[in-house]
Amino acid sequence: MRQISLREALNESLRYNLQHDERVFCWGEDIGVLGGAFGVTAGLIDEFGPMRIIDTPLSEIAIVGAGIGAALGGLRPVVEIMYIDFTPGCMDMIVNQMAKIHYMFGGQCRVPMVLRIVTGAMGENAAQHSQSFYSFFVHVPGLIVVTPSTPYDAKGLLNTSIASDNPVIFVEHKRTVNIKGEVPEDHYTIPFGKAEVKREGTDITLVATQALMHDALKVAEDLEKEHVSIEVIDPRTLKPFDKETIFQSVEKTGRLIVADEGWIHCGMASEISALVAEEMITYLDGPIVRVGTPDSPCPFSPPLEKAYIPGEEEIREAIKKLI
Amino acid sequence: MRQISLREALNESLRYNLQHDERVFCWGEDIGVLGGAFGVTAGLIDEFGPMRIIDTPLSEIAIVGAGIGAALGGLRPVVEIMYIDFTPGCMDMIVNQMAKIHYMFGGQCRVPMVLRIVTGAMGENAAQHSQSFYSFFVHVPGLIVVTPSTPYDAKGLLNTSIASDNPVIFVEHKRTVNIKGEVPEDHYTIPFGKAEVKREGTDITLVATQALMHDALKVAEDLEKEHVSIEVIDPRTLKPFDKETIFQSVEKTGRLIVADEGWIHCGMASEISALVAEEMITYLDGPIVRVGTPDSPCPFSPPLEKAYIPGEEEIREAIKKLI
Amino acid sequence: MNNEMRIDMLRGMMRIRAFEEKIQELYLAGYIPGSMHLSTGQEAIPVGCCMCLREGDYLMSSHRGHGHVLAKGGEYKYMMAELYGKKTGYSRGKGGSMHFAHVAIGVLGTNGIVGGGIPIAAGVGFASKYLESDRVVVCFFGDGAAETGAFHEGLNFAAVLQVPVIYIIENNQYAISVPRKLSDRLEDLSVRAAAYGMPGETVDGNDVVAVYDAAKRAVERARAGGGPALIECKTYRWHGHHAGEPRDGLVYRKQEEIDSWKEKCPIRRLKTQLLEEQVVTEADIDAMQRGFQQELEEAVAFANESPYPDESDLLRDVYIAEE
Amino acid sequence: MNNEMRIDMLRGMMRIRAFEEKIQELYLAGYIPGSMHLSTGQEAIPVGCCMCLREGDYLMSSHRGHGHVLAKGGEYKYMMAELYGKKTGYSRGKGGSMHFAHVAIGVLGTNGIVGGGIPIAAGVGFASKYLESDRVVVCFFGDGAAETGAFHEGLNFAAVLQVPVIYIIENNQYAISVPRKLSDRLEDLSVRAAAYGMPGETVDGNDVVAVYDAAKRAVERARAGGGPALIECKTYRWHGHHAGEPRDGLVYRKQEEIDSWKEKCPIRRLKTQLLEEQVVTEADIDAMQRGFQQELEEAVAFANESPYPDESDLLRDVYIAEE
Ligand SMILES: Cc1ncc(C[n+]2csc(CCOP(=O)(O)OP(=O)(O)O)c2C)c(N)n1
Ligand SMILES: Cc1ncc(C[n+]2csc(CCOP(=O)(O)OP(=O)(O)O)c2C)c(N)n1
Ligand SMILES: [Mg+2]
Ligand SMILES: [Mg+2]
Repeated sequence: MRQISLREALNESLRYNLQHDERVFCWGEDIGVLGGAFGVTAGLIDEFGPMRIIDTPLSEIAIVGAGIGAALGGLRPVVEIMYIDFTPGCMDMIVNQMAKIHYMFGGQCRVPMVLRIVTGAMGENAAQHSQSFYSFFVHVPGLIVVTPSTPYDAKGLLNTSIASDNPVIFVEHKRTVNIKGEVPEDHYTIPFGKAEVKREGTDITLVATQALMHDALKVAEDLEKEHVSIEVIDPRTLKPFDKETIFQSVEKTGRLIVADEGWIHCGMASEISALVAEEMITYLDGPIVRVGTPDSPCPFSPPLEKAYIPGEEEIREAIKKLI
Repeated sequence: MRQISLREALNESLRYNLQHDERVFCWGEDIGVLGGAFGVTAGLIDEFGPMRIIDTPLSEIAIVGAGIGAALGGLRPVVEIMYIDFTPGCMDMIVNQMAKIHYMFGGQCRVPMVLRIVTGAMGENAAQHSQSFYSFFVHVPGLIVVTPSTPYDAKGLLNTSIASDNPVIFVEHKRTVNIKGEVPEDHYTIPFGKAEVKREGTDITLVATQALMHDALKVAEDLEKEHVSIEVIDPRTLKPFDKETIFQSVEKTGRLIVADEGWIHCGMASEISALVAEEMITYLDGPIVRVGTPDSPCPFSPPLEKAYIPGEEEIREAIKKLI
Repeated sequence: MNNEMRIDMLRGMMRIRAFEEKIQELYLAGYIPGSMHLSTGQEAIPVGCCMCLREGDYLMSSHRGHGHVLAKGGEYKYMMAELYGKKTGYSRGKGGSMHFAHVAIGVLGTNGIVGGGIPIAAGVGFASKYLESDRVVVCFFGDGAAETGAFHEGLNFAAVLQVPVIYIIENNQYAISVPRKLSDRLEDLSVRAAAYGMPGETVDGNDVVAVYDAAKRAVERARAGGGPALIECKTYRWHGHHAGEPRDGLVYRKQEEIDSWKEKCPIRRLKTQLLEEQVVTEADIDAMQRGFQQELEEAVAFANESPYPDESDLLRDVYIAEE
Repeated sequence: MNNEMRIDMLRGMMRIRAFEEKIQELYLAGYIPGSMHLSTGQEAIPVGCCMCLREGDYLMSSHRGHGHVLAKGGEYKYMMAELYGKKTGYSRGKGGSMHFAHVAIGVLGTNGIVGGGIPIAAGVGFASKYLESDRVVVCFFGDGAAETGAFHEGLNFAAVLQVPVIYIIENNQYAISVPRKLSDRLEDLSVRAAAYGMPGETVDGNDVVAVYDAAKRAVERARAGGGPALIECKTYRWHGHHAGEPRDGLVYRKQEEIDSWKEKCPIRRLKTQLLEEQVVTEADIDAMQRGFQQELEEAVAFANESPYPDESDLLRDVYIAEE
């Protein structure tokens, strides 16, 4: 099958949905002529024009807020906030409006909006352009949180997100946008709340998200040679969360590592650990080890950034603790 | 000893610090003549005047942002954001500036600022005035997060917070402000990162914060009669976090319940659970049970709000799962 | 202005006043839970504005929103049921006063976050423009809201998009206890319109005809594609910030000030005129008033008899089921 | 304006230009990590403004901040070391271009969040007023920043507090790729000053003397207790948004537009004048230029020879040790 990058897979999904549903439009900073800071919307303004692919003022509150309004008014906005780091600037709109409108008005209104954000540390962008605090969106009820790691998942999940009547936070990881993989040309969707076993194994369950999922696969392959069999599971959506798939794996392996690029404390790795400690503790043969980002802002200096970003090395160390 | 309410204890601490350090000042919405939405700053404007007790415009970004600036300029601001629910409106200032300035400028600047916020659900205030998502402040490196439950702790910890050179999020729980307790008239401080065993016990470790700490004590007393011995621990500060005190208790009891009013997923209860699952799993004789708020926005209707707010009943159910 | 319209205006204002007075009574007597913000004294603004609207038009409201909902066509009984937290309320008891919505008549919600509706309204207007409908949006908020970042970004984006939104500042001189002079340095808040390149105007908000005239110009321009506008209506709230506020607003306001504004009562003003011009008789007015009282009693009965939501409703409408 | 000052202005601008050109070269050659935003073409603004300042005065900067730091007295070598991510840099390598700070000379930081410095500056000004010092604050930001909520709240609060802050908009016609006409509907952004009741003025930002004159008026007024001001300086950036941007800004700008602004080069303009008036000779200018080149080479050598931070620095300066 044809191989395309995650970026191209997203672009394909946007194009499809813009073509097939007049109510779909996109706005955000620099998504038009520039095609977005990470190129995901490249070319769309040429095909769909400036009424549907809209460059906005530098106003994140308005970008998200008016996105919500457009959804209430019957459209299906796909809104881009360039970096997750800028979502604190519009957090009220996300947490107090987007997430709650459906509930607090007793189900009367729907907010069928997708908020696309880029997460992750890469390329020495320092403290304000390297964060991954999407666990906050998992914490707050009312939002769907999607974290694809492969081009295939990205396309299918973005299609599902745009079709959904719920507000969706769609998280794209910087270190994955250029990753290539097989992606059907046809339209398809992937349901929310279905994890995928990306690699089967019997000794250790390794739950990993986005960029760390790829690191996990590499480590698992290497350790195969050392006769350690690692099962790698990608949750794909953090909310809803498919705990069953993980529980089944833990039942088999008895050992769990969770790797997520968020900061450790109160992050997604902690949540998954707590879920298992609450419901599956009797199956565990060892501690639950979390892999994540150290408790500091992201430093600029290249060697520090390297030490900061979790990856293969950190996963290997976690495995050592279990075998 | 004299008994005063948590509100009065905070007021006393503010008064002391305003008296003893010229650099201390307070600002926020309605903290002057009105004395704050929960009365904590009552009377201060009469004693210290409108240059030090400042009513601000309805501008949370500016309130926090200019607070940071004042701290950089050599003052020691004690800033009030009326409800935690309004912090998403100024989250950029908290997450991207207040928390990071010291680090990202290589230690050159300090932000000795206290941000006081009110948390918790009470009194049918519905979805936008009932939240407790302070776990996000624990997630983000650079902030101290303080959650007192008693008048004694509140006064001592606020004194420590104002004296600290770190940025502090000081969380006051609605359902505790009127609780009375013994408080010395003299000045004293309580170090960050020291949990307190509020009640000793041998069967179950029950870690509980703020309002739930009081519920926990009640349940523990009741169950004493049924010969279940519960150790109640109040972390008092969520960051830095005193895991040792909890580990020691778990070593003794082998059973752990964590009760925190945040939403469950990626909340503080999950974090504490994960800490123990990572470092103390061999001591556990049962699952780690989390008590928190259901995964929904806070409903308005009284019976629904009652079902929503975690309390004695939820703690009792958690205990049932362990014995 | 024909007489029929002026009678409608009087009726509309009396209808709001009757509601606010009744629910205040019920609130103080303990029948209504939560907290609510009365618009007594400000009735000319919603009535003057909504009389310019057509059926399909939209309305976004603030925390002080009963008058807006009523003027757009909200019915006493469903509002009362909502205030009682009953399942038959507009928001099924989930919302209460701060989260009224009645989508069927275009009311897209009151809002507990000050300024929260402003950017959302821009997006609703965008949907209207995008769908080539001629529905306009009226967005109400207080003077305090004009100090928020959401105001700035929302109005600017509305101007850039040239969407049909009429922004109405209900300047009642205070944000809770904070008087205008501590909130900004402006005489007329409508000067801010120039900061967005949109028309702005300040009117006597206690003169329903003046409000109507200004709103009509703005609505007609917006409907014809002329873009957004900002109208400041100067007014005053008679009561405390919220029902049951200690001393009903006297902590931070002088009795003389309140009295002088009561002199400018928008209802008395129009009533006196219509009586003097013999357009209505005292008897007509009494009949209206009796009608409202009757309707209110029915509403109270309806609210009383209505069931509370079931406990199972707690987790309903957090998410919409995916197909 | 005496000649000495004009020579200083020329020197100041040339010093910035030399730096920007050198680091661009180094960046493109791969010696400088991360991303950085060049201010080539905009040199008149920092120089004109900072020449009005005294030693103790403060400066807040934006993401495009090299010129600001240099004009306030920043030294090539420590800036270069920071850009290289070295421990000897101003922010010890933790910050990079977006997080330069040099507190000793009043530079309180560049900022990766657009608009982030604006409310902070208000607070720094408040500290100055509170401490009865006469230190003023100059706060630089781009036209895009003027569309943020932080701008609105920050300027309004500064006006209410009447603090000594001079807000400088560097209007270079674009926010990344988004042209002014998609960002707001204004000709002159300084009209927004009226929305806060502060003086506002628009000047030719490529005329260093005009910038100086406007800034001087504002600084003197502020120092005398006259409160904040807003100055818009119209200018243009010669290069792409960030160093290494594909096609260096040509994706969204026409070559003719760039060329026409290069014609208005602020350096050439003053240089031509000074040469014509025989205030300086070509030889003087060459000597200056050589001096900068020499200094830059030393700076590069310093940066090259400086050590990277140790890995143990990663977790340093996240928190200040409590006493
Ligand atoms: C963002 C936010 N900040 C603070 C509050 C608390 N609060 C509720 S109403 C109010 C005052 C609002 O003033 P204004 O906008 O003038 O409306 P009014 O109450 O006078 O009608 C405040 C501060 C809030 N609900 N939302
Ligand atoms: C709050 C925020 N939103 C978006 C960005 C991404 N971004 C960085 S610079 C920039 C454009 C800034 O434009 P302007 O303020 O005019 O400054 P200029 O780059 O033109 O000097 C954008 C959108 C950011 N850093 N911060
Ligand atoms: Mg008001
Ligand atoms: Mg610009």
